[in-house]
Amino acid sequence: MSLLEIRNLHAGYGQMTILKGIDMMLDAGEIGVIVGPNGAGKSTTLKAIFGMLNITEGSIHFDGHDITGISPEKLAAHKIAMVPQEHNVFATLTVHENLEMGAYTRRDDYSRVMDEVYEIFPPLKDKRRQAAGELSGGQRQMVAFGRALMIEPKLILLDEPTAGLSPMYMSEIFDRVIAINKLGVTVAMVEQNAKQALAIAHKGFVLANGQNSYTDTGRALLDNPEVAKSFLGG
Amino acid sequence: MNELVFFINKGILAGAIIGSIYALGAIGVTLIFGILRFAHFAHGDMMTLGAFIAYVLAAALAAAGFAGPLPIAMMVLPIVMILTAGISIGIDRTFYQPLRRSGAKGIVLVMASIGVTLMLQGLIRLFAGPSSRELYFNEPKDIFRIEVPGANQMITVTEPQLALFIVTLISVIALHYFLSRSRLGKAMRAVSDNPSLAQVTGISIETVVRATWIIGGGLAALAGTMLALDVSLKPDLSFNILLPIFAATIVGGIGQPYGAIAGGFVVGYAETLAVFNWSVLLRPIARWTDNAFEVPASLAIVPTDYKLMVPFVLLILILIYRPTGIFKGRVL
Amino acid sequence: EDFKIGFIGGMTGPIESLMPPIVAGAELAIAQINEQGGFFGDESQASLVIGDDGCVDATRASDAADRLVNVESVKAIVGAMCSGATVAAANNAAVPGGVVMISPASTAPSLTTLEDNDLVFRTAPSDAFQGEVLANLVFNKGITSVAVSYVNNDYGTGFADAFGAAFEAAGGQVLASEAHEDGKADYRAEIGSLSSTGAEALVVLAYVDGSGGTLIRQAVEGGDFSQFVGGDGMVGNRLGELVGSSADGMIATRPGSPELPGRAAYDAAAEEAGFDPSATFAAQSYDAAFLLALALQKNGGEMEGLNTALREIATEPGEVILPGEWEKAVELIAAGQDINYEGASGSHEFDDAGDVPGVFDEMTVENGEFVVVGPAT
Amino acid sequence: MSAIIEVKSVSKRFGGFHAVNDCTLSVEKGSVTGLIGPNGAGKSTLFNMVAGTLEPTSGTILFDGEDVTGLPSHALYKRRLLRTFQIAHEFSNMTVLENLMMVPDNQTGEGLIGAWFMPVRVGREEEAIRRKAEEVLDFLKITHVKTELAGNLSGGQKKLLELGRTMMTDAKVVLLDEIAAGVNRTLLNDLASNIERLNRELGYTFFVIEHDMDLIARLCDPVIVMAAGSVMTQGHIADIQNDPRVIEAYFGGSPTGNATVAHANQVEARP
Amino acid sequence: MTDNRRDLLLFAGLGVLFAIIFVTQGTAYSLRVTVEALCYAMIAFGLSLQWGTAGLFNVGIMGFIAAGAFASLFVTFPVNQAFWDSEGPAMLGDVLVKVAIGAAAVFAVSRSGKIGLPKPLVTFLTLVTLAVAYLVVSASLDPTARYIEREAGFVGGLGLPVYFGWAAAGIVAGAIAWVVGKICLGLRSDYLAIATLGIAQIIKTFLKNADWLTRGTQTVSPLPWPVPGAAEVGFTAARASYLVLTAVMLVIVYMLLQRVYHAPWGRMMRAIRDNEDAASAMGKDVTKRRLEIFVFGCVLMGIGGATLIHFNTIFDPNGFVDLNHTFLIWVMVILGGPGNNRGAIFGALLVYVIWTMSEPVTLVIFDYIRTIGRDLFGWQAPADLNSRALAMRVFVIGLTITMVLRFAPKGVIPERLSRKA
Ligand SMILES: Nc1ncnc2c1ncn2[C@@H]1O[C@H](COP(=O)(O)OP(=O)(O)OP(=O)(O)O)[C@@H](O)[C@H]1O
Ligand SMILES: Nc1ncnc2c1ncn2[C@@H]1O[C@H](COP(=O)(O)OP(=O)(O)OP(=O)(O)O)[C@@H](O)[C@H]1O
Ligand SMILES: [Mg+2]
Ligand SMILES: [Mg+2]
Repeated sequence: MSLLEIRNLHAGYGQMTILKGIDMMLDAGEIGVIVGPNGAGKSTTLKAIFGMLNITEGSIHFDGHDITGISPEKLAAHKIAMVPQEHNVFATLTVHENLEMGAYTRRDDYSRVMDEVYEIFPPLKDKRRQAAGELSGGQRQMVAFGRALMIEPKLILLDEPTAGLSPMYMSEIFDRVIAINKLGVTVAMVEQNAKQALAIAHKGFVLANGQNSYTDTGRALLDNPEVAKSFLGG
Repeated sequence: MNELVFFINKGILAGAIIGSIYALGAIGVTLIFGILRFAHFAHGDMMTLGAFIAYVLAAALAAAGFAGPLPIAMMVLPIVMILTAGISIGIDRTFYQPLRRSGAKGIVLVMASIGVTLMLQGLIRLFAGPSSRELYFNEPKDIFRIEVPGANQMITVTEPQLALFIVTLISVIALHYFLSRSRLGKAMRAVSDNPSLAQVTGISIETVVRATWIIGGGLAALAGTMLALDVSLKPDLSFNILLPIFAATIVGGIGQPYGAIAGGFVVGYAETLAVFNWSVLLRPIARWTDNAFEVPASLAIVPTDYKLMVPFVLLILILIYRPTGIFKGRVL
Repeated sequence: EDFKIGFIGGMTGPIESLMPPIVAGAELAIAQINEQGGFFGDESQASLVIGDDGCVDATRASDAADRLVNVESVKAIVGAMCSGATVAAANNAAVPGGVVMISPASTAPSLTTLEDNDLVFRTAPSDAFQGEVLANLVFNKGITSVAVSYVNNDYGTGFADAFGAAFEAAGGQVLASEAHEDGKADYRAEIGSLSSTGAEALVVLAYVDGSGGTLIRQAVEGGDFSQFVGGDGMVGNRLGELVGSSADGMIATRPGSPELPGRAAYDAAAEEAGFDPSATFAAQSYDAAFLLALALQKNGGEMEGLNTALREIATEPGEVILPGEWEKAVELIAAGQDINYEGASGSHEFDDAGDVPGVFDEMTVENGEFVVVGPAT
Repeated sequence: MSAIIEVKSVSKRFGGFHAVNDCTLSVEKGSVTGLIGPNGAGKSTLFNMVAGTLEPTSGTILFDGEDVTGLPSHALYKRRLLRTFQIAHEFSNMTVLENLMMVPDNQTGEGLIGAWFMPVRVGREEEAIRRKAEEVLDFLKITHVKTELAGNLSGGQKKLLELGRTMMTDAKVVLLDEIAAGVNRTLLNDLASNIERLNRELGYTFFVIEHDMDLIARLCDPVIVMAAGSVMTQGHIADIQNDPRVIEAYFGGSPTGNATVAHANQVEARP
Repeated sequence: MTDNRRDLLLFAGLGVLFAIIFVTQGTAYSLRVTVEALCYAMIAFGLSLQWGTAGLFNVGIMGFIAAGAFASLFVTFPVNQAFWDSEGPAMLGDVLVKVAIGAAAVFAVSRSGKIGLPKPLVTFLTLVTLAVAYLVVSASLDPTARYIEREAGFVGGLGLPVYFGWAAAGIVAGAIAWVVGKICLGLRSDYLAIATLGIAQIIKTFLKNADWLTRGTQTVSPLPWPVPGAAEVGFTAARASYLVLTAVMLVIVYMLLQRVYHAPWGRMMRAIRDNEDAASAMGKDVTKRRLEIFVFGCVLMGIGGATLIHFNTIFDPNGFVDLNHTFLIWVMVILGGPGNNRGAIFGALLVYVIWTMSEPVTLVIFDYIRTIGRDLFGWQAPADLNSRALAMRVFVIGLTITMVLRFAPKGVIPERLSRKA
């Protein structure tokens, strides 16, 4: 039994179907990386897992529970966190409050996690009293990632977490993904920095036109010349 | 000295009273505006509704011979607030929630709230008729007169006015702390900022909406009752002061509790001081200087007919220099 | 056949709180007529068709009048209330449609000069008269300086102009005359500006149920004035509820006269019908409806020439008809005799413009209640 | 060569915070100049000031020798300076095609008189603009969404649209703010070729903010490094990558940012 | 095509509704409702343009209607010879000169930043100049006003034909909009709303209290009609010709609007609505364009207001109420479908019918309640049931509005985003 099981997923926005049969399995403790051209349906897949759109066919199971079409706010209780690709910070809330909101479902003391986030991203510490909307593009990404860490999730869904980050923080994010993964957190991430991402992935999924086109280990995908040419930029 | 007392009564206190009335209304408006992101036009009639509930309860209690240290209408306030909050949730369920669900824009909700306000107006008049009433039963309204040495006039405030100041101040501070410190308050701001992200972090939108209406409805009941205690209970009174309340909200900055009080006082004082007859203050100077100059009988900045214009002129001036209000409100 | 009489009132809008007794007045008249056998002794009943003018909304007023004239085909109209509404209703529907209107409440002097083909009448005297009477009354009480606060509409402005002119002509001083807006929560600023003039009395020309009551209460609470003066709009039991006995000694006038022979009959009928007989404009409204019914009876139910019939039944000479005496009137008319209605609010001797001369009560407040002192001159 | 953009001791303050602090730099006509620096260094803020979206707190900005400090952005557009936004600023309630078609200026149909009384001329212009827009869409490989609302595009597609708008009309200078972020690498290669072509053939000047070192290395010379609101150094990418200060502030240890090799090997080892 | 069919069906439904009204309420009255609805439709066009196309949150419609109505009154009302024979014109001219000088001075000072004065100082000097100008002007206006009121009542009109009046209504409303826009259009959404709301109150307060100019609350009537009135040719003929006139104007305006809406002009405006930063970066002069559309919209509002006021033949400044002249129009536009001119017409007709028909409908409903209550439960209805019923009129309106919105939250005929390839 995999931790996350997606079978034959069909989903879309309103009338329009975008995902036309996605299959995806992730075992506990794995890193899965989703790559593909722009508009392939990568973000849509993550959103579908998170109950944010109409699922017309197929099923999603998490940890043995059927979570197909469950509303997003319930998923936080399952300890699933997500970093959306766009609009991923509360622009009018301060950085600190953004992190607090990440821990909204927690009733215990989370100051330790908070300190850790500030440690990973020192710029956030300086800006903790500033509204997130006033941050630079990269700083926002840090906030978004930090926010997702706050519930200490079992499964974390990351939609292009490194977009807009300087090389230093890009590697920081990858390191962090590895670190939390080592603690047993399962990671599903969409990346355009595909080479680096696939390098750390246990599983890789290449999506095109709303369907799986390749599924393999990260390494194998990297080494597949076909994949490299059409999706990874040679 | 008399002139000074006159200025305190007719300038400072009068401005503060009307300012508090506007502010108290604006707190509720600014909350709903800030969190649910639409101008809730039915707030005025929610205020009236609250005041009516207070009236009915207080009248029943008064008939039963109940009496207490405060006016009955003030003592029943907690119950009134709860009832009004319940009604606002009901209104939201029936009229606003379906619109939100279908992804309607804020402006559609504004129009729906105009519809709701019309319905409330009809119902209130159907059941209570258009006449006006008093919220004081059996007990007289206390008037405090403070003597000032050297003056034969006295500084005057009434009991409901005093209560009004206190209630306004408490509500503003409480709301500010609620929104900026409490978990639910922050969640409310998060939802208003980015509902889908809020859901992703596990915040239930419905809980937040319900909380907003509970507080908003309660504040409306509070404002309506205080207003009715000070003036009197008329079906159209709150609706008539809805525009200045909105003005106060926006001048203060949308979603800013302190903005509500700043805006309320700006509008209130603008109205009051613009028509204040400043020659009153010149008279003692003239006396001391042995009438070195002649004091004109009336020296108001604008005649009372044009009083209505003043707050709006001021408002536009303020917005030109602070485009999102005094306290940097939200842009929706 | 039913005889429909229209009624246009400000059911919504600024004077809504004055309306219930005004409607009740007209309804009382209709009820009495129907009880006493209806029209022409053949059980033709009268009915009242109500429309709303929103008081300040000319479009709505025209619309309501138009509906009455063109859809309901009323024979005549009681209304409208606010003078602007009356003008709009007359110009747009009643006058082109040849329908007689009697307004029980439009007191603006400007109505006198309306070009109306002699179709628009009123049972409330023009404020031009009342202003003069009130001014003289106040001056004769020994008050020489006043501050006036009037509601900013046709009623208030017209009244204040007339009052001010007459008071100064009598030798008094109007230290300030300022308009205020109706429906606000707070008039302390206005009161402050007025009391800073040091006037002896505050003249409030507004409605007691609206801004007028609030104004006096806030003036009392602030201790700014102790002597108040008011027009007909201020007369009402509401004042006592607002300020208790603090306005005792207030001087006021209102159309009508205590010596009117018909007043007692009307008072009794109104008490029985469950509304306050002395409510503002209620008696005028009753009279308007009764007059129209009488005129219709006289005119054989025809609309053509109704205005002439109205003048005949309302003015001297003729056998006097008092409020409620419908049966008697019908008989007299059937017998071809001339009648003269002496109403609850006046004797309604219409002049050429359709106005009634001012007959006014002098009122004062004792223990929080308005009492009639006698005829004002 | 002469400078087309000259930034002279420009500062921008937000509240008490100096986002850009006494920054002086220039961009040579016909060059592809890179701008890199840590997150929050003030790069986008500088762009916003050059493009007229923000007004500098102090300092002067020259465009082609002319003082343009504080001019609104449409005035800079008129001088043929185009820009993209880091966070996509699409017209979300308009179709993708309309998003592109609105770009060219001096359209007859944009005036009331033209729209009312010159339908033929407007139609002719529209036809040409539409053809141009369709070419751009083809190039960006997003033709299939041309009638989609721009708000419904995927994150990467929005970035492409952002870039597409700068291709709708002639330009002297194009400011690109992180066009690579979120864009598929295969497509990015095509984009880079296109930038090179425009630069070479039509003489466009490009000023490029980027965190993707491959792209910077391929396109840009010189590269300017910003840190804490001012210019830290500038020069050829090879020198920059070896400058210890830049490594410290920007690359964080290794010049390519690949700190993950060790883990990658670990992944291999798992069953 | 399906969109068009849907619209056709909806308008057919509306046609049936009007047919029912014509049958039950008679021709004369129904014509009046129709004419007024068309006048409102003209105003709704203006708002649909401002909000639907450009996203400008104008809540000051009442002010522009009032200004337009006044302009038309001034141009068309018969000449008041008493005024022209008095000193009034000369005194007024004097005031106008002072106003002009004051305005010029304020303008000049507010531009003094150009010669290098620091901003706070400029602001301060501007305010001081403004205050001085205000004092000077009001000092000379007060006696003039009193003189005119005493000698001539009010200034009266120019006695020109009604069409000139309507044109003037558009021009004056547009001119005011230009000034307002210059000052306020930089504001965002709700802040702009409250500023325009304020402007409307200021305009109304002025018209209401400037007795020398407008007779204030004493009202001016009858305003002339461009076609023979009911007294001359009867209700039906008079209103039918007025109807034709407004319908023709409406059709012309509709065609003009459709044309620009589908031209690059409309596209540009929608772009500005969606994202002004991006539009500006794409070379569109956002401020100028917004001003353009704001003025254009207000011109329509002014003309619509004037046609409405002339139809009712009375100018009553008290009668300009936010509920009727601002919010009602908003409801029309939102319910009809913002950004769609057909939607604006549809909304205007539908909402106005609801607005007027609510009165008879409520009365009928309450009549039933009374009858049923009496017959079934022996309930004696309270005497004032009818007047209470009329208060319920607003309830019926409110209920209908919320219900329609609920089923068509994007408007009955929503904005059509052109998806054509
Ligand atoms: N509106 C604002 N209010 C306050 N601070 C701001 C505002 N905009 C930007 N800043 C601050 O200015 C600094 C520079 O921001 P800028 O967006 O220019 O960074 P950048 O160099 O583009 O970074 P990135 O590579 O992450 O996009 C940041 O620290 C940011 O927090
Ligand atoms: N809200 C929406 N409504 C309608 N269509 C949408 C919406 N969001 C995305 N789409 C469409 O769904 C398709 C897939 O979008 P998705 O965001 O999943 O792409 P993606 O693989 O994440 O691409 P990218 O790498 O560019 O982020 C795109 O063609 C897009 O146009
Ligand atoms: Mg994506
Ligand atoms: Mg940036």
